[in-house]
Amino acid sequence: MDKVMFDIVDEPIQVGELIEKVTRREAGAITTFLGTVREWTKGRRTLYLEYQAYKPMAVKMLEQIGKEIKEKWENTEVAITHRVGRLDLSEVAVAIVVSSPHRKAAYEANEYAIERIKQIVPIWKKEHWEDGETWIGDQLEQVPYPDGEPTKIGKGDMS
Amino acid sequence: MDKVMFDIVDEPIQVGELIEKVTRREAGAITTFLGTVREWTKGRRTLYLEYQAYKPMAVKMLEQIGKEIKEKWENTEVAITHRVGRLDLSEVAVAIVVSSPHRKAAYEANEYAIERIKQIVPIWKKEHWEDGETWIGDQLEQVPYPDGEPTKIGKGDMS
Amino acid sequence: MITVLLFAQLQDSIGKEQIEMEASNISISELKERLKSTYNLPQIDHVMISVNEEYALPGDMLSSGDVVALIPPVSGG
Amino acid sequence: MITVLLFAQLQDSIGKEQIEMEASNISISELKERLKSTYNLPQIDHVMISVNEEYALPGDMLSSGDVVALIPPVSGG
Repeated sequence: MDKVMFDIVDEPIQVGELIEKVTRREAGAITTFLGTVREWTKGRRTLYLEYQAYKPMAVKMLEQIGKEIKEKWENTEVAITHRVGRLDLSEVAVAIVVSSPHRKAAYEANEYAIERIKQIVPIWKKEHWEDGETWIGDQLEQVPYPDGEPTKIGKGDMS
Repeated sequence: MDKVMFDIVDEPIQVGELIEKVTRREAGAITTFLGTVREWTKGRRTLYLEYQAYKPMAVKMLEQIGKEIKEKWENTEVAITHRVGRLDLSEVAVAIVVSSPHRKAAYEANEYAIERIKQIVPIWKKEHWEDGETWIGDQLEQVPYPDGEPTKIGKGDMS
Repeated sequence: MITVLLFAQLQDSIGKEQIEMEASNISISELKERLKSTYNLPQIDHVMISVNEEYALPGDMLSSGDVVALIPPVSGG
Repeated sequence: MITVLLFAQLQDSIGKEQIEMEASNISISELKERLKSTYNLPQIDHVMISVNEEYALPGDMLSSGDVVALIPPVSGG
């Protein structure tokens, strides 16, 4: 396929273009997930976010997730774009689109993709709070490292 | 809310506009489902589809589904548009978008919406096959009525 | 007068989008029986009924001016 | 010579995007120990390592020319 299905970009994500990448006659269902910048997390206000990626490896890991999905769910097409740099409130950080003949696979594969992104793709989020900034260490286990070292461990807050 | 969140339209669905309707600072996740016209169903080729709706009631039922979702999943926003008339291959028949602070609810509520649409919204699909045409009677139970009366009952084929 | 709206295969079978019926104070079951005998509609047993855009039950009574719709199994999405 | 790439809080802590180290034929565990003693990096125990853009195991050996990345717990999505 000539289209770039897995990408890390600096510019705003064009969701329509991603959907076009997976649109095809065999598909009856296309699911999209957009991770957007949320203002409030457990009573703390976010002003903006900053994402950093180890780009070439992040693309490889997204490609691997795509491959895993094609093995697990027959006749699916997947495209994923993650944005890096500064993102303001409501902007799209990640877009995942999956097309499939049937809807069940499209939902399941899409949710699988976001879970795997949070496990293996080398991308990091820095929260710029109203009252400081924090690299988020691990969204699944929520281990923030506010000053470059682990200080507290909280319950997961998955967006 | 001034925006039309539940709609039946004759023109192609603009997915980006639907996503904008549910985008907000409280959301961290936006899921989209697109039901698209598939070419092949169990070895039978579709040339195009025709959808008919009992419009005012269909809009009411979509609104009811939105209400059910807001009751079941806290702090969600939902927008649904269904298209009617003739649809060619790969065109979008229905678009469902859900925004939520957290992703689990956005996936679950979205899937709930499409299941409910297939149960209660008065919209009918006529398959124009390569070798004839059929009003599809019930996608969940797959009871086609090829000549205006039930003739065979097959296993569900859910797209 | 009751208006009966037809859709999908029922519209194709009868060749009309709606029927006007001189009737009032009849139940939905009675309406169904009357339609079944007037038109060739064996599939009407599988059809849901709405009255003024809300789903209705077989025992519900109809009044003059009501808009009834015959809703065969739906297939949107 | 081995190149070590730094990201996120490690990049901020050390103040560099990458480090060049004179080393070859050492394991990833040994590299980690060396980085830990040279820099103030208590969190390195929680860090995954990639070699030439693939995740690697503590016992894997490094050769001159390898590009190693320290990958703290990821938080994309």
